[in-house]
Amino acid sequence: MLIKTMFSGFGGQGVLSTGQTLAKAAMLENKHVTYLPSYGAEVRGGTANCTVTISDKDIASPIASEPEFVVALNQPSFFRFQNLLRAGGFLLYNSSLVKPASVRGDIETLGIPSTGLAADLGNVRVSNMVILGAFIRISNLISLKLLLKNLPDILGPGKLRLLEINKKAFQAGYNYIKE
Amino acid sequence: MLIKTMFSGFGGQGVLSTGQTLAKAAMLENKHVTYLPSYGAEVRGGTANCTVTISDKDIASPIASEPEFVVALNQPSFFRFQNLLRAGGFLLYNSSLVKPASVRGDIETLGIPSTGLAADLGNVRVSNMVILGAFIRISNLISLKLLLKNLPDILGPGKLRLLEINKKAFQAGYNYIKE
Amino acid sequence: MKKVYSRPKSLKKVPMHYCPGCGHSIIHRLIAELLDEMSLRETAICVPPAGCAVLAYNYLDIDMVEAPHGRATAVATGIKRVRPDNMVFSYQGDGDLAAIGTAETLHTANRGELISVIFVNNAIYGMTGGQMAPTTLAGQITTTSPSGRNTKTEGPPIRVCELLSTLENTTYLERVAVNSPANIKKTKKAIKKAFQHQQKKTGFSLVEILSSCPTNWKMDPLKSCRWIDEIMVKEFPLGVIKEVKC
Amino acid sequence: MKKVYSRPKSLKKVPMHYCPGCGHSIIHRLIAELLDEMSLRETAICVPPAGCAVLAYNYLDIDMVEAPHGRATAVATGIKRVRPDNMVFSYQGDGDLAAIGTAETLHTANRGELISVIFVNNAIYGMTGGQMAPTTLAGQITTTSPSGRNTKTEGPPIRVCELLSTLENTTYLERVAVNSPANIKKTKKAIKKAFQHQQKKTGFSLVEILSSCPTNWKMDPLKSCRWIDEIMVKEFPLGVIKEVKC
Amino acid sequence: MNKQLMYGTYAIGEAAIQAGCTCYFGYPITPQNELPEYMSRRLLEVPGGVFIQAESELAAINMVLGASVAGARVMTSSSSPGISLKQEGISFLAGSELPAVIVNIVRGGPGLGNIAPAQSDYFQATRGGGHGDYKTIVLAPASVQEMADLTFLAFDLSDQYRMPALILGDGMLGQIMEPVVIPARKKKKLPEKDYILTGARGRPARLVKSLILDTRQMEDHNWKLVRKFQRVKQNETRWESFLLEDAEMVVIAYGTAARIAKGSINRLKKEDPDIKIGMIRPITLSPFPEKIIRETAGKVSDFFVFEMSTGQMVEDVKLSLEGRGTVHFYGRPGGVSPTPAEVARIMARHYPQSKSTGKK
Amino acid sequence: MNKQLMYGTYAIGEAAIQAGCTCYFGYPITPQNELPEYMSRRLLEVPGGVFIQAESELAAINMVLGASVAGARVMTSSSSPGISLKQEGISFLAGSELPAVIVNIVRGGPGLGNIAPAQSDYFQATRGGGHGDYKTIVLAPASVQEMADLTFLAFDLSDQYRMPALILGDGMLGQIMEPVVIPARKKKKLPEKDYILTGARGRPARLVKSLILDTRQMEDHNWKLVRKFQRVKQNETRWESFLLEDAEMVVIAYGTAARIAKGSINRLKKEDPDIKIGMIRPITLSPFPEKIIRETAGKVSDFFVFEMSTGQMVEDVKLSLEGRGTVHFYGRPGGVSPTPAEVARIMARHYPQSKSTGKK
Amino acid sequence: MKGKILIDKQFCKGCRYCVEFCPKGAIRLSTALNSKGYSFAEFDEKKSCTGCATCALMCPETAIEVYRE
Amino acid sequence: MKGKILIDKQFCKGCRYCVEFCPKGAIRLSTALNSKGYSFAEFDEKKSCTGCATCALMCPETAIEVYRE
Ligand SMILES: Cc1ncc(C[n+]2csc(CCOP(=O)(O)OP(=O)(O)O)c2C)c(N)n1
Ligand SMILES: Cc1ncc(C[n+]2csc(CCOP(=O)(O)OP(=O)(O)O)c2C)c(N)n1
Ligand code: SF4
Ligand code: SF4
Ligand code: SF4
Ligand code: SF4
Ligand code: SF4
Ligand code: SF4
Ligand SMILES: [Mg+2]
Ligand SMILES: [Mg+2]
Repeated sequence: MLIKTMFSGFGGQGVLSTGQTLAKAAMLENKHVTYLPSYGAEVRGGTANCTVTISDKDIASPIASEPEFVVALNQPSFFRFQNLLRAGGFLLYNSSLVKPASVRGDIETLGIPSTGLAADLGNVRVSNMVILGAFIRISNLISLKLLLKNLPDILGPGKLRLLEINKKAFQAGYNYIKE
Repeated sequence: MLIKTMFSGFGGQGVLSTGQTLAKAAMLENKHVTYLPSYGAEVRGGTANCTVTISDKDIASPIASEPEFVVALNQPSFFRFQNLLRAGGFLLYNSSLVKPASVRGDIETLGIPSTGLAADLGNVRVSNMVILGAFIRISNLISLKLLLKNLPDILGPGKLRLLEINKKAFQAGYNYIKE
Repeated sequence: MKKVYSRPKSLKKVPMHYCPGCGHSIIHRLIAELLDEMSLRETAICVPPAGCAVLAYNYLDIDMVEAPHGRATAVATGIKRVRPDNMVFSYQGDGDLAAIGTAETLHTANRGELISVIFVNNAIYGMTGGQMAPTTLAGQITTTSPSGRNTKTEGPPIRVCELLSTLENTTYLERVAVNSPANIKKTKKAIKKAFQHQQKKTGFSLVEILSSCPTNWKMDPLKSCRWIDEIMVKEFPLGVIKEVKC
Repeated sequence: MKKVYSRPKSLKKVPMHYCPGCGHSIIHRLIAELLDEMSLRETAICVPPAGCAVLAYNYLDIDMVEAPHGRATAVATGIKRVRPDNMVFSYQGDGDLAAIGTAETLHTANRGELISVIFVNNAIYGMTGGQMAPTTLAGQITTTSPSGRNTKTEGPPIRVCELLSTLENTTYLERVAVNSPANIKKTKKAIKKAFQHQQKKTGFSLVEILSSCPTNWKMDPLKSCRWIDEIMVKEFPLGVIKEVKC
Repeated sequence: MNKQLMYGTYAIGEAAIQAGCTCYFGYPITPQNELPEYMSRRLLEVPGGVFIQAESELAAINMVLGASVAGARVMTSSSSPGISLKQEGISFLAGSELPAVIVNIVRGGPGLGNIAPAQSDYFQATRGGGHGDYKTIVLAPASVQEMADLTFLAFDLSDQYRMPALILGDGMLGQIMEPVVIPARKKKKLPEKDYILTGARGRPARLVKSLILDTRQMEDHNWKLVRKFQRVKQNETRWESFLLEDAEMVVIAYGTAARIAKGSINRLKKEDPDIKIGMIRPITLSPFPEKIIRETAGKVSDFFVFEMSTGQMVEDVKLSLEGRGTVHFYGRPGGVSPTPAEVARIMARHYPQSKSTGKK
Repeated sequence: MNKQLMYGTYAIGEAAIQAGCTCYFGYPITPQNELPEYMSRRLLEVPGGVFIQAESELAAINMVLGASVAGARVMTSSSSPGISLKQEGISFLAGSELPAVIVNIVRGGPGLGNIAPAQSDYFQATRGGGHGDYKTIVLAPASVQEMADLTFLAFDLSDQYRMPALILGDGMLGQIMEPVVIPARKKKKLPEKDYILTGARGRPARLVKSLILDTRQMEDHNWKLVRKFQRVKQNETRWESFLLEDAEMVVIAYGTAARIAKGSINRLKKEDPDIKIGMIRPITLSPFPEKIIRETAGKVSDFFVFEMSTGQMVEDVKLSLEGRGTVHFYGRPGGVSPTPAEVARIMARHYPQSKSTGKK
Repeated sequence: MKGKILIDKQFCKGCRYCVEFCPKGAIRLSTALNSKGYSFAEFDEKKSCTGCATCALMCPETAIEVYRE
Repeated sequence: MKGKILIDKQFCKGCRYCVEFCPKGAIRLSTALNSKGYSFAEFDEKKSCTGCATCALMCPETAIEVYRE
């Protein structure tokens, strides 16, 4: 098993912390994992993305060549990164911000109104965690239960006050798919 | 034929120009020639020396390993450089300034009071050219006649006013040996 | 209605890579306007830096050569000496000009090279992600001064114009800002003056421009304009620092 | 009779390599006297430069490390930060400190590193054979300014003390000379002051010493002492340029 | 310490701290800024900790020289152009026999290049980009864990042999996060630092320098450095081998390229279990593991070198083999990181025909 | 021009002037100060001549970059530590494909070293002491006459291929005087400089840079540089051979070492006329004359490499031979220039036993 | 004086400089996003724009053209 | 006050500083040369040296020791 997922969106949408959360959760399940942020001159106020690779063996290359999953938090990412996906890959997007136009025929797509769901929870900033909840449900890469258990470790002492709202966000996303 | 000669003395004694004069004269006789000045941090106000190599073939190494001749214009050079001479080599020195103590047994030595002779000519600064005249006589490396003929070229336009005094100096040294 | 303002010709019609509200973008436009107005497009040669403005060549439609980080004035010196009739200017950030390029800046100024320097002081290393710059303010938090710049061990911010003003061959040094309409107008005038000094061959000219970096200051653009007014100009007073008759 | 002057202990009893009348030799002796008098021999660490003084370690009997040309203050910074209780000083020529080392000099001073710099200004590159230095006087002929320094294209000589005095963290800057008995006494006092400032941790201290280079000035030693008085001090006025309370 | 998800740069930084590094001097450059940033925070917490963002890479490497001669464990880091600027200083460190750890997170070059991962500074690192006859130790990690482990090693080797040790990473290793355990420092018995400057209290004055005007002495010094490096070669050469036993072809790659190559080999094996490709991954690039490569040449005739450059380490492979095998080279310079699939394709093409399985 | 007795440095300077060099930027360092000094005088007489004693080697190499991109023929010079400081700039010149002539009068290293002649910067010169994948042209004169001749060549090649050309001398060649004839410039047909910056009058704006953020483009650029260098290799590789026809052993040496080695061969021949030692003297160190060496390996089994270093070019000899012969090495680093007699002694020792004459 | 402006909404990055500095309050930020994801500036025709060009002077993206009678 | 000085003639490089600056004219340069070839300074016992140490202060070679009653 070796699964690559790319998270992408605007700089301010918490794209990188979404990826890191997934990576840490996978690590705490003793999986092999790499997290690779994109960087570069072109990032200046533009889009951000990162790639999380999860495997049960050594990971050869951490870069997102033909990822299995793309999670797109905004419109430009939706367009740009669906092309990277391997045939049969899965494109999950924030349907609150993304209009799912012109999609490749050989991939699966699913929208989830994560900004909306986050707003319902009272904090649009956890929109990224909502979508991560949904992603976990879809990908089955890690266990939500363990994630919730390990969450204090994952957030770290500085962000413990966000524990509850994050938990709710994960569950909201997870449950949205269930429904 | 490949003959190395080292000229040495204090910085102010015109050691380097003596060597260059010999080298230029040899070049104008179409000989192969290299001129190598010594340099280095230790030169600061101390001794100066240079090596002139004259040959009828390509010159492999311009450095003064085992020179045939040493021309010593002061006491420290007399001591220091006689050790470099090859067995059977020749040490010519300015007897006006050098006391010829503790000399190797396997070399020839000759003193010439070049400072004195130069003073007689009315200019102690040509002491170096006096000794060069003597050197030419002893070494037979170049022809005095050609040197005198080529002297304007050798001195260059800037120093033509010194033509006559230099000629006299060469001859004084040359003739001193003859006597 | 008459068109009273439109994009200067010397500014290529492409979106810039700068962050929203970044001062670099405004300064680029001012330069382009002057290239048009002073008819300099055909003689200008610009030396952009390593820094956020490294891609300036994508925007300004003039001859350009990229310098290693900090060496723009040395490169400009080489160009100007070979082509004394061209308008040669460098465009440099505070890290570029006042840290790694300190020696080149000072000696180019001292030699009085007939070049102009557009010096963008945003008190931070923009391009590399917000490290402390030589012009970072006392107490300012950056990614490499996590508890705020300590002027006792890291030194106070360097005032480039004041420092260079002691050198005889600097003939025009002004500090301006691009945080308000009035200041932007002054900035344009100052750059124009610098170019004129170069044309008249008076000496070395430099315009220091206080410029916002909302991203690394972690402020929204408007707040960063205010920060320049309220905080930054206290350390870096605006105005002509030195001018000899042109 | 009582011995009232003899060779300081910290000055090794070996002949120096300097030319007759060279100011470096005098300065070495003054430093050695102070090392003795201030009991600094056991805590002093000196960073000599590439320059005529590169062999200073042959003469001063204290711990030393050789710096690359121009980088002595950076090296001294590294040492002092690790060993704040040692007396750390660099010894640098004008080429070393004010040309290739400009950035290091300026930023070390700006950071206010608690080191002392002995800056030997002989208006020439001594070691390499008399090329133009950043402090070479206007019109002065050197091997690389064959028609005399042209201040329009090569810039005027740089006044290091004045330049550094604008930096907040410099706390003691004095210019002295070693061309007469009175000046030599002042030089010794100035170096002592610099060391005291370091001991009191006030900030960065530097003593600029006008020093003769008879060889490359192509003057006899006495003439070069007079040249300092008559010509050099006009460009480089003697005196305390800056001192904060110690 | 527990397993943590850590950036490669942070792993170096934390390992350095644990190894007793108290001084860091550096200048920002992508893609390694996270290392100075980390050090600026961490060294605040370390007693006597010194962090200076220097005015330039030149200043930084010379502050390193100062701190090293004062006896501290000291580190600097940069990326390609910045490392070029440090070459004079590195030559001085080597000449003065001073320890220091220097990290190069290589990016695409030459010139300003780009900030993507590359391996094009191999020559500079292993052949002495600086002037004069000297070598440094060069360590090439291939994972975040190894970035930590080799940092400990770099400090120890550097102190033990009194020479600079370089860690040659690349933009990929600098940027990724991976799980890592930062071990506690195993205190090795190292020679006492009897050369450091502390002030000449109760002992003769000390002198550290690289100027040796006497040419004979300088020559002795040069040969001494050569002999020292031979000792390093004998004692400290490190590599990892993989499936070497019955290999028909041996891949040689380091760092990120080695990870990719390993992935390629696994792919090929999955497609065709009879395919026999082994690998040697140099961990010390300098000293280069030439002995194992030469020995392997007795059994294997084909060597496949893969580098993220136009071909640099391949020279060391050829020098190791001296004609004893066929060397195939595949290079992707300029910041391109090819996929394991792509490299596998090329590998397969070079797999010895007669020995290829199945399709015979 | 007539035959003159000239310093090696002056010969370079005068040849540069005759070759149309109008700009020199440099910083003093022994043993090459006579070159900037000469240029400071001579460029006063050249229309548009520019001489700047820069504040540092870094400033100098970047002024070179500026003058080059402005279209001038431009030169800089230094010696080992100063050349280390120029490595970033050289990498930028190479990456930006800008011509420039860079002279290194090598001295003993590493570090401050000494000012005696050495050949220890061979790696730095030929392997790119700077970062990134690039090569430069490296020319190695062995006499003052050749210092002049190769200076002309350096300017032409540098312009023709748009890459920096290095002249690698040593303290000996820099300091000696020898008779030399500075020829008039033979104007070669060179490509028009259609990239230089003159202001965008009547044409689109031009851009010269080395930043290429797109990794695929950067890779293309890297391979383009490789192909360009292969053209240089094909067309411009130069060497001198000597008594190669019936040689039993071939000596390989360059520069001052080659002169000494030639003297050694002549000595041995004089002692024993049957002794058959030939020589290959690389004139271009980069590109290295590997073809002639490889071809010679068909006839000769023993190669004797002599360098004034601990052994650097010897790697290129081995890479050329790939095991096709026995390589003997003799090195004298640190500024020592051995005598022809000494080197002859060592040569004789390695002369193939079975073939040695007389004493059989 | 009467004026109007044209805003290139694809160039706009929503920095609000024009909004803040327009003396007539004639510019506001959209609720919609442009293709780069920024809320962009919109001209309010109803306000009495004088064509003073202050907005263009401030605009970092040179996204504004100004017209005046 | 009465004084005297001792000059180490092997260290002296004949720069004349002591000669020039001695207020009592008590130092002169030798006609002989030392082993490095310099005319060296000689103390003239007959002059009224005060032991003021000015000569030592000036001497670059630290070649002078000063004694005073
Ligand atoms: C030799 C070298 N060192 C470091 C860098 C990395 N670098 C690029 S730009 C920059 C500083 C940017 O700050 P500044 O000059 O203030 O420009 P800004 O981005 O703030 O406009 C640095 C350190 C480099 N490219 N080259
Ligand atoms: C990188 C480098 N560049 C150049 C040199 C050569 N160099 C040695 S000392 C020196 C300058 C000497 O002048 P200064 O610093 O004024 O000292 P002085 O000899 O006059 O006391 C130079 C250029 C060097 N050693 N290293
Ligand atoms: S990082 Fe700062 S300086 Fe750079 S583009 Fe963004 S706002 Fe402008
Ligand atoms: S060259 Fe000048 S500075 Fe150097 S030792 Fe001689 S007199 Fe002193
Ligand atoms: S032109 Fe003036 S009034 Fe009109 S929108 Fe712009 S700033 Fe406002
Ligand atoms: S100033 Fe320009 S970029 Fe900023 S909001 Fe207005 S139109 Fe948009
Ligand atoms: S001590 Fe004074 S009086 Fe005596 S010799 Fe020296 S300078 Fe003259
Ligand atoms: S001052 Fe010293 S060196 Fe000079 S002449 Fe007098 S004793 Fe000799
Ligand atoms: Mg900045
Ligand atoms: Mg000097």
